[in-house]
Amino acid sequence: MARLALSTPLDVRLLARGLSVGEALAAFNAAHGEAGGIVSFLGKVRPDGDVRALELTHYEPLTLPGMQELASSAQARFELDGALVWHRVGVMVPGEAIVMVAAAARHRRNAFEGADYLMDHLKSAAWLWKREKRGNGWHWVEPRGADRTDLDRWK
Amino acid sequence: MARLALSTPLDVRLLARGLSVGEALAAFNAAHGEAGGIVSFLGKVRPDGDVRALELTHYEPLTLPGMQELASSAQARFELDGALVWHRVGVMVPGEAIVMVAAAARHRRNAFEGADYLMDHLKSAAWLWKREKRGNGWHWVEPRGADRTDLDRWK
Amino acid sequence: MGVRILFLGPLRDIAGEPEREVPAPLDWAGLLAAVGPDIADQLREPRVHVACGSRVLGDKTRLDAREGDEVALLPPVSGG
Amino acid sequence: MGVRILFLGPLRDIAGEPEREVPAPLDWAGLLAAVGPDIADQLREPRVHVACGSRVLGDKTRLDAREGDEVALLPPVSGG
Repeated sequence: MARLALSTPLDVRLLARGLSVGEALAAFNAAHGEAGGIVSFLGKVRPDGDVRALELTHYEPLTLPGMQELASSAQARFELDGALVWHRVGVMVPGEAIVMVAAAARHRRNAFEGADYLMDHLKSAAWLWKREKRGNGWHWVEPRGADRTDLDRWK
Repeated sequence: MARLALSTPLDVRLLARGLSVGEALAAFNAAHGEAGGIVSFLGKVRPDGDVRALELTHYEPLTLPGMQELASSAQARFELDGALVWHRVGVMVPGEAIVMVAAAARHRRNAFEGADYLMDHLKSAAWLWKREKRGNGWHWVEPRGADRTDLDRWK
Repeated sequence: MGVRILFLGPLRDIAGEPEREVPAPLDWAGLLAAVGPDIADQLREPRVHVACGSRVLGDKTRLDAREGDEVALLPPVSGG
Repeated sequence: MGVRILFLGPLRDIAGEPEREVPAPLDWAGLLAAVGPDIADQLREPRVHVACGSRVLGDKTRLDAREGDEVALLPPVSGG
């Protein structure tokens, strides 16, 4: 399998095209050979009801810098060996990956919490706006109350 | 990348040789196209102090059936679309994978909790015994109090 | 060249355009007047933020955009 | 062929061998006598389990192993 080159300890990307989750995890694992535990999360477009497509827009000057700060704060807080934070932008169809994060740490609890923290913040605190294409056109997705509650867990 | 054939919804294995984490996640992702979230955990031998190797022994008639029951209970409890539970046995060196689990679910919270639950139980409730080879020979690893506490979280 | 106002996410649909050019300088009152009543109502909500020159303003009512600045109007996010 | 006793994990080192063949039938008292005092001490600990015929006994003192059975002595686990 072709080996992706990752930057270490933090690899943060906004991707305009699809991502290969297997290659990403293999490269992250190789980049963190001394970690005891690696947790990854992959979020995909669900074929819910009549959702035909999903579009994520970002704001260049804020979105990626915000994700980089998030990765740094996760690394410091959970003593991570490293983190991968990748988010798709543009149009995606059901089954496609939207987001992938991974956290490497000495102990598994830190790796789990690091990945969980990254996702809760990407969901409600990253500069990204999502809309869905349904049978009757495009609709902006409102932030969910549950995402807000998830975020409050880390305060 | 060659596509692994996984059994669905549960793929439970004891592996006598190394595992390719990238291929495992890619295959699991492909097998669960409709899941909204997939969480994986990879545990590796840490190059701690003078640990040169690690050996895991199992008891054939109990170990794999016990892991299968564990996967089923995680699936039911967290409404998982599927789970992957792979554990190495035999001798491993630092950097090698010992265990990989993955959980696919509609929502990310369930996927995170499913993977976390699987790991806590593999650590303290699977029929596996671990010993480490240090500079002065082989030593059996005692169960850690923290593992016990982790397990109690699910009661 | 004035000040460029960017409408992000759902604000783009309300504005009917992704961006608008207005004369510099631009303060909070000027912004509310420039974007029309519907967007102005949104801007007054605490959960809608304003960035100027690539920085999110802690207090958006202190907006002070100069010639060439980009002012981004940021509604609540919905990522992941 | 009798009953085969298996020593798992660290019990193997205490026993000095991975398994031992003893005459059938084998009950709890017989097991304690057959394995020697060090292993017997371990077996009395609640966290050491006994399996017979591929099933972990809920009450190990009710062991009733017959001709051809395999009795596995299971010390505390340490996986992952």
